[in-house]
Amino acid sequence: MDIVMLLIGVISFVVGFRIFLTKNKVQRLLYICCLNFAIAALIALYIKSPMGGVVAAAYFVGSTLSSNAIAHTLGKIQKLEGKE
Amino acid sequence: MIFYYILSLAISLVVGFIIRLPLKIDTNSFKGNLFFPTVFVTLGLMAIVDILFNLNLVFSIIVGILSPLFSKYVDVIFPGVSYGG
Amino acid sequence: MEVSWVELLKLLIGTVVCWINFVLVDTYFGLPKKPGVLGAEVIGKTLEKLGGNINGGYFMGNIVCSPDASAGTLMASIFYYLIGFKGGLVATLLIFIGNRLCNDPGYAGTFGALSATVIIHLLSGFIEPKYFIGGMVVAIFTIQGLYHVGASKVLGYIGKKLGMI
Amino acid sequence: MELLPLVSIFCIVMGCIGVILNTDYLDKIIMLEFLTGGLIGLIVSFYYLDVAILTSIMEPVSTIILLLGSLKYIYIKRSKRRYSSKLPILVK
Repeated sequence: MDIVMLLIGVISFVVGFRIFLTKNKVQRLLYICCLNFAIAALIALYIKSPMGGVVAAAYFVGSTLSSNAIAHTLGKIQKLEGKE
Repeated sequence: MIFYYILSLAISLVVGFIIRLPLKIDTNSFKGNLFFPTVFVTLGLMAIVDILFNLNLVFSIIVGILSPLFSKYVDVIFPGVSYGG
Repeated sequence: MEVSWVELLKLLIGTVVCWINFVLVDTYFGLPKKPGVLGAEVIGKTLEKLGGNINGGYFMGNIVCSPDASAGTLMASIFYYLIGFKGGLVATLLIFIGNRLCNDPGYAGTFGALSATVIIHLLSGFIEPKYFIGGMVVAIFTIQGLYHVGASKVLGYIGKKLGMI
Repeated sequence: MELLPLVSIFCIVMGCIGVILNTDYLDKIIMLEFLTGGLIGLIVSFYYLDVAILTSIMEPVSTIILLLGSLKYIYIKRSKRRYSSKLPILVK
């Protein structure tokens, strides 16, 4: 275990605790974006093969798509509550 | 081996000029132009072919013809969504 | 385990190179100017309500809602670490498809991935590509994970200084 | 000691506690997102790579369907509130 994996692990633990403790929905989305970067990097460092790169790319695009959908729904709900 | 990359890039630019892709670059439009998706699609497809098989002249010509056609119809394959209404 | 100072120095250089690369490319292609999708607008207005800058908030919202030059830099370094220089070109194609799935024209992601590949290939004599992966995670942690209001002010200042707002 | 299973198990446990404790449904979906990231990491750490690719492709589809359902629910609850006591249902 070298210094790079240790640093990424510490960052993901810190971000996980901050997701659990904050109350604002928008700040939770920003922390989840940071966690996705950390897990994609850990997957690529754990499997040293070209298939690991494909898994990391698929995971990253899928989680970004899902995060996009959550943010869009948040905007729709705020617009619908602000109109009335 | 870098010769095939340059050959494929030249073929794709010539074919794209023949089928009249637009020359002007517009950064917030979904339609493709002569340079934007063509160069990256050509280099990426040549790299995939280089990893899976070996490069030769036939693959270079096929990729060079295929990528400007993808660039011409890129707004039909991946359309942009407008949130109006 | 012992920590050598050479590794920490390599990690620091990788962090600085990745930070400068993706902030400059994203600012040049106009991420702070307008929100591309509806989710980015919500994030920008909420950060302005908390006391930050609205243009930096648009920047951070666009990073969350679609894979831009930050994702391009991470994917280019991962594929360069696994395959080689040809992997960076494959990563550019994958990032373009991912950008189009998230309703974005895709200029920032592809140019960011290509420039990151060229920079890593030029620096590969001194610094291994493994340190660029760690450097990219630290760089995204300083923007999205540490202190949001201060980060949005810094990004808005950089965007105003480059004249892109 | 490997680091990816440790981080993944931490994400799964914290996500489960967060899903139970939060009461707003949008918060529950965000915490479910946090759980899914750990789940894919745990699948990858046992080298089932094809299952991981299929899971990460299928996961946004389920999230989008869940969000569409919740959006429809809040829209109906907001607009059709007056008719809720006079639904044309046969009761005794």
